[in-house]
This record gives sequence, structure tokens and C-alpha cells, in this order.
Amino acid sequence: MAELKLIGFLCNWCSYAGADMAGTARLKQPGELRIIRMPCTGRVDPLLVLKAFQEGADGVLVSGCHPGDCHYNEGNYYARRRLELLARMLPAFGIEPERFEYTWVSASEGARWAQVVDDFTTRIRMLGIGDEPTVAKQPDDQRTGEERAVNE
Amino acid sequence: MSTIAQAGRKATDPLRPEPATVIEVIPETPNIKTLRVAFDDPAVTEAFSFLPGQIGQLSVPGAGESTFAISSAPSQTDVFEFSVMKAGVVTSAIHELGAGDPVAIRAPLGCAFPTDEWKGRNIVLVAGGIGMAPLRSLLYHLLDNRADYGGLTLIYGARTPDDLCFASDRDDWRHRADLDFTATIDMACSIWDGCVGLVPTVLEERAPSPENSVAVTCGPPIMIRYALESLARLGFREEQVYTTLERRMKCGIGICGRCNLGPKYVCTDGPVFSLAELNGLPDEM
Amino acid sequence: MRFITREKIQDLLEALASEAEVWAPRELNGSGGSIMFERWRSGDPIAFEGVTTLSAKDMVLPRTEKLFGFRYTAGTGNLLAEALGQSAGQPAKEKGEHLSIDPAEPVAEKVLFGVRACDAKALDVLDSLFNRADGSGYEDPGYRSRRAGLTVITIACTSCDEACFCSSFDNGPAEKAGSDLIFYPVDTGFLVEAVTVRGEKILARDEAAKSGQLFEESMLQPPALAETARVEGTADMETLLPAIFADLDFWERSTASCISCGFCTYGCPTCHCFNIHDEMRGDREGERLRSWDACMFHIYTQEASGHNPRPTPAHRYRNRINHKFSYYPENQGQILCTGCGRCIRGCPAGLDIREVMTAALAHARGQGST
Amino acid sequence: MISELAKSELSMSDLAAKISEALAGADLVLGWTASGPGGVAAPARFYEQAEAQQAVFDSTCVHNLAVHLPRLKERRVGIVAKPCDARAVNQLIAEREIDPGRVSVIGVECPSMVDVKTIWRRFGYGARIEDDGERLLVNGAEVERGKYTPAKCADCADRVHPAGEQSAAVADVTDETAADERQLRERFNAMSPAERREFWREQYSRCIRCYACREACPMCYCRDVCIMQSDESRWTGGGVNAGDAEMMQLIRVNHLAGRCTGCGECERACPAGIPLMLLMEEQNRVVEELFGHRAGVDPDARPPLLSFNANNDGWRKA
Repeated sequence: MAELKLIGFLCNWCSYAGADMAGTARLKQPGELRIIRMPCTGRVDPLLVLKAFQEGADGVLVSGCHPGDCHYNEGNYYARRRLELLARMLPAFGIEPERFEYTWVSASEGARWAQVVDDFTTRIRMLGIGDEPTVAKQPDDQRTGEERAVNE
Repeated sequence: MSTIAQAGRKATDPLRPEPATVIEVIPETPNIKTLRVAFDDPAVTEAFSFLPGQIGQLSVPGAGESTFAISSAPSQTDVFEFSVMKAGVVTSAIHELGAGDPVAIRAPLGCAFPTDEWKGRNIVLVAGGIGMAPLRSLLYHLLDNRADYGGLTLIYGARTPDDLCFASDRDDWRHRADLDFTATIDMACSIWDGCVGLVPTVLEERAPSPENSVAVTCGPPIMIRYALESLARLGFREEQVYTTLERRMKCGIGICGRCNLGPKYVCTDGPVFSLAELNGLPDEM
Repeated sequence: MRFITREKIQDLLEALASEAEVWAPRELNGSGGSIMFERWRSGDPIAFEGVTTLSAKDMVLPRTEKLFGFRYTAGTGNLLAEALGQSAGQPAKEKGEHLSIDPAEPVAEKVLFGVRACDAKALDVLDSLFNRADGSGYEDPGYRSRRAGLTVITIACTSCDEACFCSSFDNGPAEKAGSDLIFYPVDTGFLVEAVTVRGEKILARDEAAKSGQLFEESMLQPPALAETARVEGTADMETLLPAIFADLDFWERSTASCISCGFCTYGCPTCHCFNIHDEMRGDREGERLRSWDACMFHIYTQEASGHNPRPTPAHRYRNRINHKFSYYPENQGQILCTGCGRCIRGCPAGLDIREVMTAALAHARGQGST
Repeated sequence: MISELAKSELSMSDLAAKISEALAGADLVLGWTASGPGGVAAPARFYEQAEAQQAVFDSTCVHNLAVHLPRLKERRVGIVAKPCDARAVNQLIAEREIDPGRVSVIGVECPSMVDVKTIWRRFGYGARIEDDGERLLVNGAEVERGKYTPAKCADCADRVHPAGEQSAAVADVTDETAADERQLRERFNAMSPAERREFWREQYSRCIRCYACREACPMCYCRDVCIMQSDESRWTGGGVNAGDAEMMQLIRVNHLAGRCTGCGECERACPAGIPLMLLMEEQNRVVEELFGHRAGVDPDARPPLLSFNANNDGWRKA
């Protein structure tokens, strides 16, 4: 069975450090999540999440500082609005909303991080492999009739 | 399902580049590098030749393709040069290249300076910044065939000494008896003891005679504009003045549509134009 | 003339589909009733009426076309580079990379059924740039092989709508150029006229048909053809347009409602401008693609320096009109418009190219007299 | 500034007078004339008071002319605006994209638009449309208005003009209203996410990347530096294909979050008939649900995604 592809966008100042702590403490956690370090959840353009799904991610997790604790004071407040909106829009885009999660994990919460990853990974494992990447790059020569719904 | 093989197509597909390799990268200024390149296929090298003023499409496959003047001497074809100013995506990728890196090239494209018509005449070259690149190829051609031409004047300027390209060439040019060379910078500075002044101003000070002469100018659009005015004041008629133009190009063969000035395509009808030709075209620079 | 019944069209296409891809107009579901050229398979319905939303030009100029694939591999590349590198005491192949470019791929033969004369004529207009019959000009390998493998079966128009204006040009609703066969609609079927040898071969292929004879002789009279709207003086535009080129105020006013989208060019059967761009598939290989591009886009002429010679929609529309009615006729000897009317039907801003043409002609003539 | 509304009995001479009046202080006025292609109204610009007589306003004035305002920033502009168009003007003001001091809105009551595109698809391009406010005639024969009312008009929430006055007749909302669009929406709503993904792929496979959706949108004023058509950005490739078309629309939806005024111009402009408003409507609904915000209603309102509420935004507990 193909391996799940999970992408995590983690704030550099807290969740990334928290993940690091979980690692150094040798807390048991599943290995499918690939972490991308971000300067702040405020930098996590919702389009990054959508692009990850389009390119074939089976699940995307965003994690940052607890509200009130942003290194830049308010980045995660903005992020919270964007990410909540994104979460509610996913079904309309055709993405199962359960495949996306955003959460807050501080630098000292190594154990909590391990729990978050475990929960998220377990959830995506239950859902299974997601949609195939939308293969964009097909030259038009291969445009065929049968992929289309047509009036009979 | 039958298919037609693309047999019968001409031996060369003009949109298909030839693999080539960077031989050497010469930093010229903080944002200009000269790449010495050679085709990978000896048969391609064998068949390759170009004339001064012609252009080529240099690509870093994956990043894209961009158009540049060939800046080296037409007499040398096994290794030739493009001088590239960093501006966009492709030129940034080109600036990342080092010796040994693969590139792909379509060249030569476009038309050349009519150097045969100029035989026996004095030639005045007026260049600014990266605009020296096509004129450098022309200059080498003139020097390689020095006896065919009269007086040879080069005025080359840039904003600062650091922005002047081709440092080792300039040493040579300065010492040549058969070339009247002036390098100039826009504003005086401590590391420069040469001529100071904007190119058009210096041009008028040097005041080359229009008598039996041809002037060729290339540089930033604003410099070209004032240089053309200066040449007119010096008495150069529009058919005595040539320039080489830059436009956004894609195909390089006159069909993709974007580089036209009226019905003329800079990539095929140019990039070399006489001022007389340009004055007959719509003003859409 | 030869004649085929409507019922036997399916048999005809069936026979043709055994040897080539057949493409025919068809109403699409869920698209608000758009008619598009679609790959035809046995039994598929055909939209005999109406005009397709897009032209048939993607038969010869695909929306996105692979020019070639390329790959970076380890290994020897340039012998000269290596020799020079060794003599300079530096390893030439720092990254050990070699670039190879894939050979061209074959393209499928296609039959285009049910195209209108304006779209077929457009192929002839494009031939004069991409594939001159006399071999005197540029020959585009991709275009040429697609065109060489394309059979064009045209249905002449017996009716038209308000946006049609093909009668303004040399071509009309039953123009032959670009077609191999012309079908003239009559009561129960079509009178058929062969234009090319390829067309004649199709007329002569009855023996291959499962259902017996496809074509029969008919004494029916050809139908009355559509009379479209006309713009007078289109041939004069080649010489008149340059006179008003510099009057940007005129172009701004007459094209003011343009919102600078690309539908007029993408819908147009003759617009052919393109972009060349690379796309990687992972780190080591990729493709160079040629895709439709439009002169109405700002980015089309945007230079890396920041300068743009056509910065506003008016600059761009001016270029489009000039290209169609002045530059292309001057360079290729044909007007780059066949009057299909798609740019009028589909313009989201309600701009009518005929009004711009008429205004430009009047303005140029007015200037000429002063 | 949003000027007083034209009165309910707006006649064409009133409209001409309003335009003339606006031209006293403006360089040009954006409006419509009757002589558009296909015999319906087409956008026009009025520069001279004498030209104002040509102005019309009827139910074929479907275009949202606010799309032109960002390109006319240097000019003083009057604009004839339906209530939904005026929301776009408001939103442009709210985003500081245009200077309210340079724009004067000539508000017109909306009789509810007719879906010209659908009429033409059904009756042929250029079919004659007559609408006396009660009966809708196509080629001289009465048709059921509800079938040719865009869903955005049937569901119009802007009967009150943003300038404050009551906007008159909006088409009776019946089950027959905008039947096709409703059917599509119901079908979409019933789909699973996987079915929707398929639905969108099918839809996006028709996209030809003409950017009409973007160019027709009054809020897509990044235009010339838009990231979905840039040499620099790698959000999309340069080709024409369903994947890039999907990314383009995801970009548009995202960038219009809390900003879309629901005018439906993207969908109307799309030559491929892609139902783009399905996404916009859903997002507008979610934005209102989450932030209580409707774009363009209040020119002083802060866009919801450019602000936050530290205490009340906690939808998910830590």
C-alpha cells in the first residue's frame, strides 16, 4: 500500500520547537507527517494548504503558537480566521474536511505535539489515500472526449 | 489508429534548441555576467556561424528561454558568448550557472548589422551599460576586418565604473591605435580618473564627423533617445544611424506575436534597424 | 452533386473513425449549453446547428502543446568543455550533468466534421504563416504535421446570427479554402462537394462502408446561403489603419469598454499568438510547452525591466486590430479575420469589433481628407 | 460619494439629466447605451453632456461597471450603478482602492436583470429581448420571466440600495425562478466532496484560461501583477489544463474572501460556462456566518480577513 503523504506547516517559534522536543524526548509518534517550517502561521497562505492537496497530499496540518502567544503578537490571530474559513470551504472545493486540521502547540508541549500527530495521522489512516493529484500538465493533444459529460 | 510521423519536417525545427555547455562564467558587473558557451554536438558547432548584431535564445531548460545578443567575435564560433543582465526568472537562473552546467541554445536569430554596406566608412559606436554587448560583437568584427573601414570610434558609458562591462577588453581597446575609445561614467567618483559625463553629452563633446560615417547606438531606451538627438545635432542623417532593439520575445522567429513594431518583428526583421527604418514604423517602444 | 442523408452521417463518421480520430461539434452538459468540438465516438450525437463556442484552431494549434521533453542526466556532455576545463585545471563537470532533448513525437491524424466555413477558412489563413503551401515561408513542424493529418469537412451556412460577418471578406458562408469537403444542408441531408483530392477520396470510399452506399447522386439544387452582416471597406484597412495609429485617444474611446480579458483571441479562429514555457516533472526532467497566449494580456509584452510597450487595454486592442487588418495582410497577404463573430458573441463587456473597425475606417478617412 | 438615488419612476430623461449633472463635476460617466451587439444594452462612456441622451438603463444592463474604476483612478468618474454594482463601489472604497471623492454614483433601481446569455443560448444569439417591467418578450413572444432571471437576482439581498433607499421590483421569487441554476446548485449541494472534486475537474477541463473571470471582477484589481498569470510565481504553470484552472479558481476564491460582493460577473463572463459562483456564494455564506460580514455594504467596514477578534474568534478550542 502506498504511503500516506501528510504535510505539516509548523510555526518556527513554537510548534516546530515542540515537535523537536517530542523528538529529543523520543516520544513515539507516527512517521508520515512531513514538516515544513514556517516563520509564523500568519505566513501560512491557505493556498499553500490547497496546493498541497492539489499535488496529492492526503492530509494537511497547520500548527502554531497558542492565540495570545504569537512571536509577532498577532500573526496567529489572522491565521485563525483564514484557517477556519479554509476549513469550512474545503467541502465546496471537493476536499474532505477531515483531511485538514489546524491547532496550537507551544515549544514546551512536546507530549502534546506527539498526541496531535498521532491523532491526526490515525484519522487520515482511517480515511485512506486521498484524491489523486490533479494532473495538470497534460498537453492538449491528449484531450479526449470520454472524460466529459455530454448530453445524450 | 494511424499516425503521421513528423517525417519530412525540415532538418531543423526552429523552436528546438541544441544542447550546449557553459565553458566559463565571467562576472562583468554586479548584475551582468558573460557566459562562454559551446554546443555539445560537434556537428552543430561545425555548422554554426553568426554575424555581428545577431541574437540567440539561451535557455536553462526548466526555467525557460530568453533572448540575448551574441556578444563575442563572429570570427570565433566554437566558443561564443552571451552577456546577461539579471532581471527576471530566466536571467536569474542563468546567473546561477557555472562552468560545466548544461544550457540549450537557438542561434543565430535575427538580422545583422549591414557591415558589408559600411565598408570604407567611418564607424561611430555609442553604447551604454549592457548595450555594449551587441556592439562588442560588432566591434570585434570591425577590428578583425580593420582595413575595410575608416576611422573607428567607441564611446561606452555606464552609471559607475562598476557598471562598465568587459574590463579586460577595455584595457586592450584603450591601447589600440586604430580605435578611438572613450569610456565614461555618469558621475565622478574617487576610483575613476577617466571621462565623466552622460553618453550623449560625451558624444557631442567628441563630436565625430558625420562625413562618410555610420553611427551605431545601443543602450537603455532613455540613453538611446538622447543619443539619437545628439547624433542629429552632429549632422548624422537618419539613414546613417543604426540601433539594435530589445523586446520581450518568445519564439525568436516572428510568429509568436509580441515583439512587433507595426508589421515588423524585432526578432526577425531586427533587432538591427536603421533610424530611417524605425522612423517609418509606428511608435510603440 | 453527391448527396448523403442525415442518417448516414453516423455511418460515414464510423468509417472515418476506423482510420483517424474524428472530432465533431457537440452540446456539452453542465456548461450552460456550450457547443464544442469533441472527440466523436460511435453513436455520439452531433450538433448540426449553431456555432461552437470555440473555433477549431486547436486541431492545429493545441491550447498546450509539448514542443519536446528534456532531461538532465549524469555523464559526459561537452567534450570541448571537458578539455578546456582540464587545461584550466578545474573540473568542467562540477555537477556531472548532461542535457538531452527528446525527439519529436508523432501526432494523430484527425477528421474534423461539421466545421463552419469561417473556421475552415481560418486554417487557410493560418497556413499562410505556419505552413505556406509554396514553401516560401516558415514551416512550423508541429502545425505542419497536424495540418497535414487533418481532414476538414465543412457544413455551409444557410442561416446565421447577428454576430456573423463573414460576408465582409473574400470568404463567405460556403468558402472553400481550408476545407476538403463542403456539405450543403438540404431537407433530408447534405449535398456534398469535394474541394481537394482528399475530399474526393472520401466520396469514393463507399465500398468500405458497412451500410452499403453512403453517397448517392442527387439532382437537388444547392440551398440558398446565409447573408451575414457586412463591414464595408475591410480591404482598405491595411493602408488606412497606420494613419491613425498614433491617435491613442481614438483607441481609448473606441475600445473603452474592453476589460482586457483574452476571450476574443482565444475564441478567434485566426488568433495564433503563443507563449513558450518550461514545466519540470520533478528535479531531473521536464517539458518545453507552447501554449495559447493573448495580445490582450498585460503580461504578454511586459519586459523583465518593468517596461511595457503596450501598457493599457487600448494599446493592446490597437495592436490586435492592426495585426488583423494591417500587419498580417501586409506580411502574409491575407486578412487575419474570417468574420466568425465569436469575439462579439462572447465578449463579456459587449464590445463589437465591427464597430471599432467601422469607427477606425471613418476616422482614418476623415483624417485623410483634412 | 454615493449620491441620492434616482427616484422610482426613473425615466430615461431623468437618467440623462443625472448623467449631465454628474458630468459637471466628472470627466466621464460610465453607463450604458442601447446599441450593443445582439440588440441589448452595452457599456458606454459619456464624456459630453450632449451624449447623455443616449444613455439607457434596462434589464439587459447586466455588466458591473465598477470594474473600470480602478483603471480610472486618475479621473473623476460618475458611474451608473445597480444596487449590487454599488456594493462593489463601496468595497473598492473600503479597500482604499479608489478615492470616494473622485467617484459619484448614480444609483438606479434594479428591475432585476434578465439572463441574456441563457436567452440567447435558447433562442439564438441576438434574439430580440423586450422587457416592460411586467412581461418579458423574446422575439415578440412572452416567456416565463423566472426562467431567465439570474439566480443572483432571484436571491437578491440588495433590494435595499446601499445608499439607503428602497429598490423596487425584484422578480417574484418562485420555484421556477432561475430553474437551471437552482437545479445545478441543488445537485452540487447533494454531492460528496469526492463527487465535487470530479465535478470541478470536469468543469475546469473546459477552462481556456482567458481570465475573463478575473478581468470582469471589480475586486480583482491586481490584474497586471496577478499571481495566477505571472512569470515569477509558480502557483500555476503556463499551460491550459484542468489542474491549473483549478488552482486559478482556488486563488480567486481565496483572494476574494470577505471581499466578493456577489455580483456574479465572473460566472457571466466565463465563455466556458463554468459555474464559478457556486464557490463564491458558499464562501460569502461562510464569511457571513463566521464574521457577520457582507462585503460592500458598508464602505467604512474593515475587511474581515484584515482584522481579528482576539477573544471571540475561538472556533476550535486548543
